[in-house]
Amino acid sequence: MKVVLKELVKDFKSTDTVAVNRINLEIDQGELAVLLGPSGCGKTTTLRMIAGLEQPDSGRIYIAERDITDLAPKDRRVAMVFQNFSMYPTMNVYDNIAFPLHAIKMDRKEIDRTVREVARLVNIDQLLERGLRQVSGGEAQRVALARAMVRRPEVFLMDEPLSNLDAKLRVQLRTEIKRLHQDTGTTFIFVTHDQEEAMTLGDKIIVMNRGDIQQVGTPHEVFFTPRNAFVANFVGTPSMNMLPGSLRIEESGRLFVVLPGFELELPRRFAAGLRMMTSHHVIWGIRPEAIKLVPAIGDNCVPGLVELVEALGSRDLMFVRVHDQLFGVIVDALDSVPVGETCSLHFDGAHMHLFDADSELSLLLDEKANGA
Amino acid sequence: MVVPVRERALSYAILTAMAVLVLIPVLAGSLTAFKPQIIWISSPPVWFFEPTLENFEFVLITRQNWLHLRNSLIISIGSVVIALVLGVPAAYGFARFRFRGSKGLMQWLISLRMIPPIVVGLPFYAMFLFLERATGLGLRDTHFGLILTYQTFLLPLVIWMMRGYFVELPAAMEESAMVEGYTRIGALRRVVLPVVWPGIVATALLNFIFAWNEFFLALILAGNNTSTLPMAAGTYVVRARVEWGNLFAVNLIIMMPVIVLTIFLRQQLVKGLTFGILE
Amino acid sequence: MKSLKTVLLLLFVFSLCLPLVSAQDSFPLTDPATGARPYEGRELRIINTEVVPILAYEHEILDPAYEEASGVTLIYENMAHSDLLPRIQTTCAAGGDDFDIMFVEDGWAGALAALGCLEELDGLYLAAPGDSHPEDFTARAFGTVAMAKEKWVGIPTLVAVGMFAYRTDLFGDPDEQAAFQEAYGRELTVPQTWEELAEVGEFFTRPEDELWGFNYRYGTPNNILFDYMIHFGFSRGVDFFDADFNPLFGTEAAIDTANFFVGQDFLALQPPGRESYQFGEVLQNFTQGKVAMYGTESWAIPLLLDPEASVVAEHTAFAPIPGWRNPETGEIQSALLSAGPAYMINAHISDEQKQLAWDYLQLAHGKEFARLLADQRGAGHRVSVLTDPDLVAKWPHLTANFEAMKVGIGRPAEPWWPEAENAIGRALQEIAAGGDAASLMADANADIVEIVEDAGYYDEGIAYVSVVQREEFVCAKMAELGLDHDECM
Amino acid sequence: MKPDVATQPGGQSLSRRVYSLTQRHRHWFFIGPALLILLTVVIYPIVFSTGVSLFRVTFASTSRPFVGLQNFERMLGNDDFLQSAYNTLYYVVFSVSGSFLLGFGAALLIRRISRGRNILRLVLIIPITMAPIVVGLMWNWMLDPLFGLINWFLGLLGIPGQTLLAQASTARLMVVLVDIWQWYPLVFLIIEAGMATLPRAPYESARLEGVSSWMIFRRITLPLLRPVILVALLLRTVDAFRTFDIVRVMTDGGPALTTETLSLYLYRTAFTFNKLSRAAAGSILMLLVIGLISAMMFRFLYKDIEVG
Repeated sequence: MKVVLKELVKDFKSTDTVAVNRINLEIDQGELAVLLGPSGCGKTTTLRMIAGLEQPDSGRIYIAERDITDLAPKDRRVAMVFQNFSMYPTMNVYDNIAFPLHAIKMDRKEIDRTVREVARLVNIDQLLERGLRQVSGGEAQRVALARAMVRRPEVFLMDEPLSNLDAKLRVQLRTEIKRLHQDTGTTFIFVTHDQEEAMTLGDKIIVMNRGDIQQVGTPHEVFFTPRNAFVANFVGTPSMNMLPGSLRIEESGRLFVVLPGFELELPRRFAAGLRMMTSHHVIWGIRPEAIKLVPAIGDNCVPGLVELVEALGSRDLMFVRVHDQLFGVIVDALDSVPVGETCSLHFDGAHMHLFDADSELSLLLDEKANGA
Repeated sequence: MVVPVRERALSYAILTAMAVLVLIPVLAGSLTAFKPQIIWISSPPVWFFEPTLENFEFVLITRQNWLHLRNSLIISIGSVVIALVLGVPAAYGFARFRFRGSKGLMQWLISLRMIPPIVVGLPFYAMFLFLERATGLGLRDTHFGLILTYQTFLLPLVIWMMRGYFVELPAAMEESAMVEGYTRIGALRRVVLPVVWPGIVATALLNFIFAWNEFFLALILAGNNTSTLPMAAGTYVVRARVEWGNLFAVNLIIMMPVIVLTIFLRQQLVKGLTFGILE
Repeated sequence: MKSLKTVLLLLFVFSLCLPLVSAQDSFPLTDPATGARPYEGRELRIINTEVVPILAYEHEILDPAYEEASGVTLIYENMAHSDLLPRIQTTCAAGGDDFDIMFVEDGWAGALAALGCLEELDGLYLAAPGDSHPEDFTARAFGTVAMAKEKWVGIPTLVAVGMFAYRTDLFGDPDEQAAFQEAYGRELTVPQTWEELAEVGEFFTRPEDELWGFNYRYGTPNNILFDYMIHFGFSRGVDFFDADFNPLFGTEAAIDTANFFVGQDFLALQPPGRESYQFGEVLQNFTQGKVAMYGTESWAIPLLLDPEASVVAEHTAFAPIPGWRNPETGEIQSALLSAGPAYMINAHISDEQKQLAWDYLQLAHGKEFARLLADQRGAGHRVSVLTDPDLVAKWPHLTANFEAMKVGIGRPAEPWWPEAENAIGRALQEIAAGGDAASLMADANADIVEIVEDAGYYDEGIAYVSVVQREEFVCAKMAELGLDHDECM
Repeated sequence: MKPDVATQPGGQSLSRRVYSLTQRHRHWFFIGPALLILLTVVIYPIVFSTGVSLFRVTFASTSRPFVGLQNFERMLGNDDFLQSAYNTLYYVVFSVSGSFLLGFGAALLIRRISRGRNILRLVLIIPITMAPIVVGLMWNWMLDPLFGLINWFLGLLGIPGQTLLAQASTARLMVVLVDIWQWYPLVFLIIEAGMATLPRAPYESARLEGVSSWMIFRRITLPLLRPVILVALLLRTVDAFRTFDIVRVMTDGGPALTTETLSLYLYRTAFTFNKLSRAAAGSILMLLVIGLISAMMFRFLYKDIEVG
């Protein structure tokens, strides 16, 4: 079902929850939306307000055009999977899954049928008689998934359900959640601080910071066209190289960014954004993947000294010092330069990002987009 | 962990010595409860004799201390139940909701344990009397009156201990149940209570001990209908002598329920002390 | 706004204090109850303590008979003696009616009377004199135990005066007599002075045979130590206060007394552990035959004469407690503390209930039952009992008891007296621990001045009621009630 | 999406508004009843005592003039009050440290044995299950100079009868020892339970690295147990401050006030000396001191434990 948040506010006064500042958000029917942000950004608070576990100070929440702001959690037809809780310790797997069904006074036979069906769906039908101590962490989290599914909720809420699992299990369960989403066609809202998880799972990513929504978009949009410096910095591993600089515009109309120690020419597509600038101060950025090693010095090329190389498998992450600035550069492992040697870096204008130093907004987008 | 033999032997030796120091007075005293009056006191002590139950018969039947036993049971159990009924939800509230002044309130609560009982006794009596005259509500010399008074030291401890248990549990446990179709109360009843049950048992036991052994408030407030076992013990210290055999008989009656409960609930008690007070 | 809050808070505090200051209604007289079983079905609540076995007798014999005859149910709240006072005072201060009759020690009556919770008995007596006979007590004992200043508030349940007991088997043994003669150059007699007692005591002190010369009560609580020290003090002419209400505990006589009482010479006559002995232990030492002489209180005598309770019951005799030979007159001065509890009626109960309580008290501690109690158990505190030829023949100690009762001196019945007693007791304890008697007693004396001052006595001109004044009060009271008292002629 | 009528701010149904209100104040729903009872049973006596302490209320007089802070002044200038305050401090220091060392020691030792651990533990905690008044009487009986087991035993060793409770030099120590006897099990229980929750890893690695037992204790056990230790100390301190039953039964404050505690002195002031206001003022003073001490201990405690 479609989920709509209107002007939602949560103050942190006298509570231990993180504030949410007047956010507006629409999540379409059947979408898998990921709330992404560092801890303390308000994403969990937002999710908990949707679940009814936190009372918003103002604003409304709608699910399928129904105002649920003042409904008790049990009446919202949502399901939730928690980060640090999976199974009721006093019940076995079967009773755990049946638990939500008892709340709606379903008859025993129907419960049994539903429990077994759902258990099969998440591959725990062999474990029904086991207790908390006899199942692994991953299995316990599947129990939580099953329990969430069993009532066929209109919206699935997931609060970092995978963060307590080990890496391999995390990947495995991630896939299953994706599959589950596809099979059920239900709206999923998934909270995580792991941008890789967000990228792989989400149809739509909502990046949050300090209680505000920074950007809403597809994984692709969020990665390639970050709306502001925060999103640019937060999304992507290793994170974007970012430097403070100032602009120089030649009479010819050519655009340069003056960085500490060197200067780079900017592509013309930034010209449109310059009109809204109040000063010449900018933040310039480029992703490590967009920096190329080139054999000789040319346009937009600078020499640098390799200080550290981390192997990532097929590729290497090199840390290259250029005029006192350390750049992360991702190169094919075969092209890697040994530590202590110099190399020449090429910054591809097509992959450069530019942000206003004051507002931190991207200069790439036009005025209208930024003003939204 | 492997403990070197010498270290282990030393541990046994010291602990056994301590156990002996605990047991000697308790056992020797309890033995007196089974002695006929003529050898209640004797020097050197008499260790072998034909045990008799006449002291128990005297205190329970002749002196009607079974009534005190009954009062003690009603008051202790009643006040522990009330303390739990009021204190467990409060502990949950303190554990789950942070609100203005919650931290200060918690600190205030434990400081209540420090109030010397003499501060409480007389005002309570005056209050009960005033209530009775103003509204006809009689609390003087009633079990309920004492149960109410005992809340001064039971309720804070219940809240403090139980809060520790609730803090240990992830809030997501009951939140999950709430999302799954239960009210908060329903979630507490069906999910949280079964988990903290050992904690409740331990809290109840510890508070039972405190209520059972309470002396001063009972002294001021208990009357003929409500006087408790520790007060009955005092009546065997008469001016001419202490009636040791009777006194130790009452002592045994006082000790027995607590010892038996402790044996049965030892695990929970230990658990309760870790969780509850630790946090 | 803030001041309003303050006023409200103050009002709240005042309202909380209200139960403490509830006024007391006056009590109208009632007609004498004469009809058959007029109290049928009623309840009488008595707060009591099992201080001494004699009182237990009351429960065994009297109470069933009373319940049978009256149809009244007696409800006892039996507490440890040490627990009684806080319970009674709390109830009293708040004006509670938890019990009808209460067991009140002479030292407590002053405070309780000032609070207005002791019913004055004059009216009840005049309406139904019955069996109570207040003139049947010695004036001293009655003034100490049954009256609070000029008011008659209680009927004594027992009167405790200092007594002296000794072993006739030891004093009458020719071998002992000869040995004593040889050692001390005089005849072995029952000591009349404390100096003589010290000699005889030394003679009989034979730890290897588990025998000691004398035993006396000490105890750790301060007031108890004082209680006994004052016996020695009185005989040396120590009094509580002089005519101008100055305490007399820093005098030379008081210091001498203190030195003697807690001195090692005196302690050495007594079995080990003497510093902590209270009633129970000294009684037990004597009844187990461990001591030759014993200083006790009158109520304990029946226990000494009970063959089941004492191995020396057959060999126990009584004499006046030793005194001090006045160096000027050569006369032996002997005076003792007189104390004891009385049954008193709670002023906060209904008139009907007061009448019922009075009716019971007349029976419980009237002349008739006193006779019965004396006959069966040898306890006596009424003149008619103590002087009855038949009873005296059966219980020879009654005569000595009577003599002691006539000269017994009561403690000041003032609310601040326990604190004063505490101050002297503390000084005595410190002297026992090796402190200097002269300075410690002087300090205690100064403390008492402060305590009395603090109570507002000197400023407000309230005077200490002396023993003589008490007797005058008793006589005035008897006259008021239209009674003749032997000692008031 | 166009909001329907029901979602307009003014159009909320009553039940929804009630729900919203209860959600905002839900903590009172849980805490309220207990707080209400505590306010009546605790605040009332304290307010009452404060009220009484400002007047001259005695058991011996029906006139009750307002005297302001005079009672406090008198109490603070009273030697006996100061002496009993000193004694109380003595109790707190020695009883708390004694019961702590004994309880801590027993807890350390019992973790080193396996067989018989349960039965030993049960025996060791017996004292805490006894009523303090009973404990006091029992030890009076043990210490009796005539028939007490201790003197009998000393007699076997050729030592003459001792009156440990009646001599100023020993009485206080004896009472403290009995108090320790009764209360070390509390420390024992808390510490032992705390130790059961300690992580194993630091011990194992320390053992492997050959660190001495003493260093393990000092560098690992003590720091890890710090919160538990503080809780045990706090509880013991609070209880030691109001020691009453045991002392009253054993020595009643004597000899010469060497064993008198504040609680006992205030009790005596009220009920024996008939000075209600003075006692009330004393209790308020005592409450203030204890409050101050516990607040200090709390500060330590809160540093260690995140209180949610």
